[in-house]
Amino acid sequence: MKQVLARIIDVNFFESDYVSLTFKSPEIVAEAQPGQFVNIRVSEGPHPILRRPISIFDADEEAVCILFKVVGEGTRLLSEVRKGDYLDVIGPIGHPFKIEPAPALLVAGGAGIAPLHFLGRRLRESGFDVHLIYGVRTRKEAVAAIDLVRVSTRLTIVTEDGSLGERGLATDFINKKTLGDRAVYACGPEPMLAALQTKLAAMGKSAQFSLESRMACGAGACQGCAIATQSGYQRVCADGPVFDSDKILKWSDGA
Amino acid sequence: MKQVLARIIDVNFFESDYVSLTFKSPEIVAEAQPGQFVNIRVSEGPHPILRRPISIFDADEEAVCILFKVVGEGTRLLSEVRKGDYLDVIGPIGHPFKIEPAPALLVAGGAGIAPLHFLGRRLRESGFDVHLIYGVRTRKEAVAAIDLVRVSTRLTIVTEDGSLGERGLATDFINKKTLGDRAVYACGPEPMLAALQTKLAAMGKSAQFSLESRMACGAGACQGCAIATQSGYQRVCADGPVFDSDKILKWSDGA
Amino acid sequence: MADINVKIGPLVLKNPVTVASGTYGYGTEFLDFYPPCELGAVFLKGITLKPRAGNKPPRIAETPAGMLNAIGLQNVGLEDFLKIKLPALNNVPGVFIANISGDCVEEFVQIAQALNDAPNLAALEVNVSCPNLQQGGMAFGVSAQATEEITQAVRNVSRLPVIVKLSPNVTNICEIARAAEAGGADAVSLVNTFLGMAIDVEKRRPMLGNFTGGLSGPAIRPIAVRMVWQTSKAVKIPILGMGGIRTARDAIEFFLAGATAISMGTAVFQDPSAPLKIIKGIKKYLAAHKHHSIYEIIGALEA
Amino acid sequence: MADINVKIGPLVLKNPVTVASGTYGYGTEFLDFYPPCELGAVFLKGITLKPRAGNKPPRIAETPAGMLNAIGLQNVGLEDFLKIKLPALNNVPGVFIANISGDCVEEFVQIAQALNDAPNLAALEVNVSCPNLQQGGMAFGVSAQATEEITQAVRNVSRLPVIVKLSPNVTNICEIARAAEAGGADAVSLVNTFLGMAIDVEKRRPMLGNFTGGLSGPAIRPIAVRMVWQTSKAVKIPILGMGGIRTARDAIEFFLAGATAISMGTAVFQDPSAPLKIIKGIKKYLAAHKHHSIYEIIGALEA
Ligand SMILES: Cc1cc2nc3c(=O)[nH]c(=O)nc-3n(C[C@H](O)[C@H](O)[C@H](O)COP(=O)(O)OP(=O)(O)OC[C@H]3O[C@@H](n4cnc5c(N)ncnc54)[C@H](O)[C@@H]3O)c2cc1C
Ligand SMILES: Cc1cc2nc3c(=O)[nH]c(=O)nc-3n(C[C@H](O)[C@H](O)[C@H](O)COP(=O)(O)OP(=O)(O)OC[C@H]3O[C@@H](n4cnc5c(N)ncnc54)[C@H](O)[C@@H]3O)c2cc1C
Ligand SMILES: Cc1cc2nc3c(=O)[nH]c(=O)nc-3n(C[C@H](O)[C@H](O)[C@H](O)COP(=O)(O)O)c2cc1C
Ligand SMILES: Cc1cc2nc3c(=O)[nH]c(=O)nc-3n(C[C@H](O)[C@H](O)[C@H](O)COP(=O)(O)O)c2cc1C
Ligand code: FES
Ligand code: FES
Repeated sequence: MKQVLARIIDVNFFESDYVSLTFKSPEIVAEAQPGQFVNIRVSEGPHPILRRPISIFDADEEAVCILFKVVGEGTRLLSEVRKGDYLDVIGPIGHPFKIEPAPALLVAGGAGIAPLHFLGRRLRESGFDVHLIYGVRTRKEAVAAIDLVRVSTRLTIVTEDGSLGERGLATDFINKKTLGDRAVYACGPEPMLAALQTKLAAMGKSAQFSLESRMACGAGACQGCAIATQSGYQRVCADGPVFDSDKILKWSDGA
Repeated sequence: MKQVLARIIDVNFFESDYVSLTFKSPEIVAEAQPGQFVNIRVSEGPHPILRRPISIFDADEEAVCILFKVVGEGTRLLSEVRKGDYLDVIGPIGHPFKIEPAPALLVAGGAGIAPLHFLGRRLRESGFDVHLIYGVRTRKEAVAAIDLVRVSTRLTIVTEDGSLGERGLATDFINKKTLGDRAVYACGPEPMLAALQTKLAAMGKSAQFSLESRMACGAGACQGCAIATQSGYQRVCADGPVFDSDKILKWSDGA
Repeated sequence: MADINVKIGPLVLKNPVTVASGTYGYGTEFLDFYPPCELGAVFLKGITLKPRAGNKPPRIAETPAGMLNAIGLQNVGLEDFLKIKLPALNNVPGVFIANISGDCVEEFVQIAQALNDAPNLAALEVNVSCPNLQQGGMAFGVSAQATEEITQAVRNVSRLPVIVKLSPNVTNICEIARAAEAGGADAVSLVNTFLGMAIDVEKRRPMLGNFTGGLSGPAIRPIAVRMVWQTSKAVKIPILGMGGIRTARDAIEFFLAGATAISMGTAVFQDPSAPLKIIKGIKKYLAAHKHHSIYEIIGALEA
Repeated sequence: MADINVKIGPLVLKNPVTVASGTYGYGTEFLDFYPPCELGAVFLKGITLKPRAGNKPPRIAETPAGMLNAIGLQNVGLEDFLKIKLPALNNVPGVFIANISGDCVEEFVQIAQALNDAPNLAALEVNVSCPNLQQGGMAFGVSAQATEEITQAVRNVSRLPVIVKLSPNVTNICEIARAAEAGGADAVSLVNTFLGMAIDVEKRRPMLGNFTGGLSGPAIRPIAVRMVWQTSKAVKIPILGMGGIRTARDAIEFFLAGATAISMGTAVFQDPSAPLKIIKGIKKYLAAHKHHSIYEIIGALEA
């Protein structure tokens, strides 16, 4: 984990308020593994006071790429950064996905695609078969779709309105056949993960989930990002963000 | 006084952290008089919560021009505005200079040039002789100098280090000769105005000073911008910003 | 369209969005922007028996997401309030509420009596955050006993609905709110400002001429919401909630916490039209949630 | 170069910039950034007699220029603190201070006793903001009597310097500070967090699993500065000032108000290296003002 001032070398805007930023940081690239995240300062002033955690979407040679959705003030400020600006970034943070020596099933919901993109690439590079199921609201939100063929062997895009690929929810496409003996990795909104957890449990399976939680320190110091697990409250930033799906006890939404 | 969303049509950066912004607002132009100011929202979010009062540097046809120095967070945010952006502006506010039917002596210190520039132009347009004494630290700070020949009959630039024009303080050049029977108008830092007040008083003269004070409402409602005068505390925003120099009792610096 | 009128004791407001005392002057200062009758009510600048010069400047300091003020209750005094300020509202439609302060109980009573026959007033707000000169200058509002005493005294003489404005600079806000209720208040309003201080590190002097001042604005909102929520569990009278409200979302936080109406001060400085935007925002929220009345969200925080 | 070491009772700190309890973990979490010995001191995560699971998530909510936390004192408990956490600091040079909490006076005493022989500890900070379970759950720190009692009990058994950390949720901070002084505290630290609340208006639930939480960060700074200033007039023991410090300017506000050292919490989340920047900034300020010692600015506010 390092604190760096990283120069922005690329900014891209997509539909549905998605933005990707690429910044140069050989220090972070050297350590980055899929599932880890960076914690970014979004304000010079006293507000907002907290950094914003964002997964590593890709890390290559000297540059780190992130993909995020503008949902509030912090991500809005982050979306105002321009090429050539410097960003105060801490990373890489957290326990990455454990790479299982097996074909993989990746289940992504919305912005949850970010860590799975990086994971897919690494899995493919190691020669594993990768089936990626990517669920989004509508065609417009499938911002990363074009890139995804590079990081998967098979890609299933699922939209809620059927405007692209299959119609439904990503979890609708989890079944004995798609599962097979694949190792499962997932990231997405809590309702998706909760549904997936139940579905997998019923099939006697577990997966690696990358979770989110509101963070303060992002360094394991404050216990602010705790989630309930079978071994008590665990810190998403330091004990996660990747957890075994069968260890997660309760979702903050009560699901 | 109107609240408008005004489009920025011009931005200029000068040395010594001066910035000029021009925005389109026929509503404000229609009412604007020299000595009045506008109150500008500098943040969409909760910080900084207060607007920033800035004098009208010029108002012409449909556009208002302001000139300000970046001194803190608010003016820094204001300096990040770009051509085409919209600015939330309230104005024009306050009692303007009373135009005396006489030749004029204008005494400006630093950013205090702003209201006097507008006044000088109006005085010249009405055919009055205008002698402008403009005191700044160094040559670099004399940002508005080029324009000033258009708004004055005679221009005396005074720098503290002698790097341009005369060496010294603006007030060093106030004497029987420069005063003559001129009506005096001044705006600048408190120490300059305090010195000028004393000097004029000794000569049995008074002047119109445009004052500054930290403001909250900028509308005469909160009494936050009060200064001590012979008629008690007066509001800089609503009773001023222009006051008769012999009415001002105490400077906030204790001068 | 959902019904957004609310009752503050016997007083009916056409909408629950009001502007806070001390931030909206004597009701005429913001006329250039919109007529005050678009607001639920206007709380007028706090007045005292005699005119007050107010505190030594500077009176304002900005702080992170907030501001300090030490106006020192500069006001025209009861006489000019009756003679000049209230009549100036004769042709200004709107609901106006006087905010009164005093050095001792007797002063509050005198003002309340004098306002019984005043034109253009819909209610009285009693500011108990001012210093009690007979008790060593401690604010009335930090003592439950003094709060009850003032409330009762004003209630006894006034023909107007009485709203008691609580100070947040206390260990136990519920105790003080209960005292106001016991004294006969028709409603309580909270919070007033938090006592704070800022220092100019170059001059080594306080930023305010008065050394300390009252902190207001978004910075204090979480504390204000907590106090409104606690108070709503402690009293049965309606609560007028305030402290850092800037957007419709903020206002709704206060309704859910138990406020029947809300007030805006500092955020009006940032945007004079913010109250109108909030009224619209509340209507939109109620429509989106299919509510017929604002009362469906008042105190509706799930426990 | 001006001398910036300070004395907190018998304890000498090489510089007056410390990090606040609960925000810096058990002293090892920020090792990637810089060695803790660059700081004046590190206040370790608050501990209790038995391990605590802490509060139900969510535990964090961001607010204007601040944040709410409701960690609920999740900690490893005294035993693991002694067995695991303190030994982990064996090879980490730095000044470490334990922060202790309890449900009753007896628990504070037990922890203080057990820490007498603990390695790597320079002082004890007594957190009186936790609920007193024998008194209906009201925080010890809102009562002068309870504060004095705990201070005295800990002082009697501890061989370490005792710093009492005051709660700001009180009407009169001076009274509580005097109680700590009377109880024998070597110093007081203030402020702890302000009780606050935020509501998710879509879910209609509090943003925090625990409903309320502690407000920290720049938002509270003006109230904290005021309390430090008042306290410095009320007691003779040194004050450790904190609450929203983010820059050297902010730190200097607290020194001028009377703090002998300062602590940073929330702002370290924004920038882990902020404490080092502040140490530099303080040195620069002292040099610019031709001071030989930090003591020349402590309490130097002009009256
Ligand atoms: C480990 C980790 C990795 C992540 N990776 C990614 C990633 O790769 N890409 C990505 O897009 N995101 C990612 N996230 C999520 C991202 O961190 C959040 O989206 C971001 O922090 C939101 O910040 P914000 O300031 O924009 O929104 P916030 O202002 O924090 O608010 C988020 C939403 O909540 C609402 N809200 C805030 N306060 C209240 C309230 N009191 N009542 C009701 N509503 C409220 C806002 O209006 C907004 O819609 C990740 C999170 C974690 C923990
Ligand atoms: C009627 C009127 C007309 C004006 N016209 C003009 C004009 O035409 N052009 C112009 O340039 N200016 C003008 N001003 C001044 C202008 O309003 C101010 O410069 C501006 O408001 C400063 O805002 P800021 O946020 O940039 O600085 P602030 O952050 O408010 O601070 C100003 C300075 O004070 C310092 N400071 C802030 N807080 C503290 C503290 N606690 N301790 C020590 N130092 C502190 C800051 O570091 C900074 O250097 C006018 C003012 C008035 C009242
Ligand atoms: C400049 C100013 C003056 C105030 N004057 C008064 C007053 O005269 N009487 C009163 O009861 N409250 C007064 N207040 C407190 C406000 O009415 C309100 O309670 C407080 O500012 C919190 O709300 P806000 O955060 O929305 O500003 C004043 C506040 C400010 C900012
Ligand atoms: C996440 C978090 C956890 C905290 N835990 C403790 C604690 O265990 N013991 C304690 O005395 N104070 C605790 N505090 C209070 C801080 O030490 C400090 O007093 C407060 O945050 C104000 O300083 P700040 O504004 O710089 O953060 C905690 C604060 C935060 C933000
Ligand atoms: S955010 Fe502090 S421990 Fe995870
Ligand atoms: S700033 Fe409010 S009266 Fe002038």
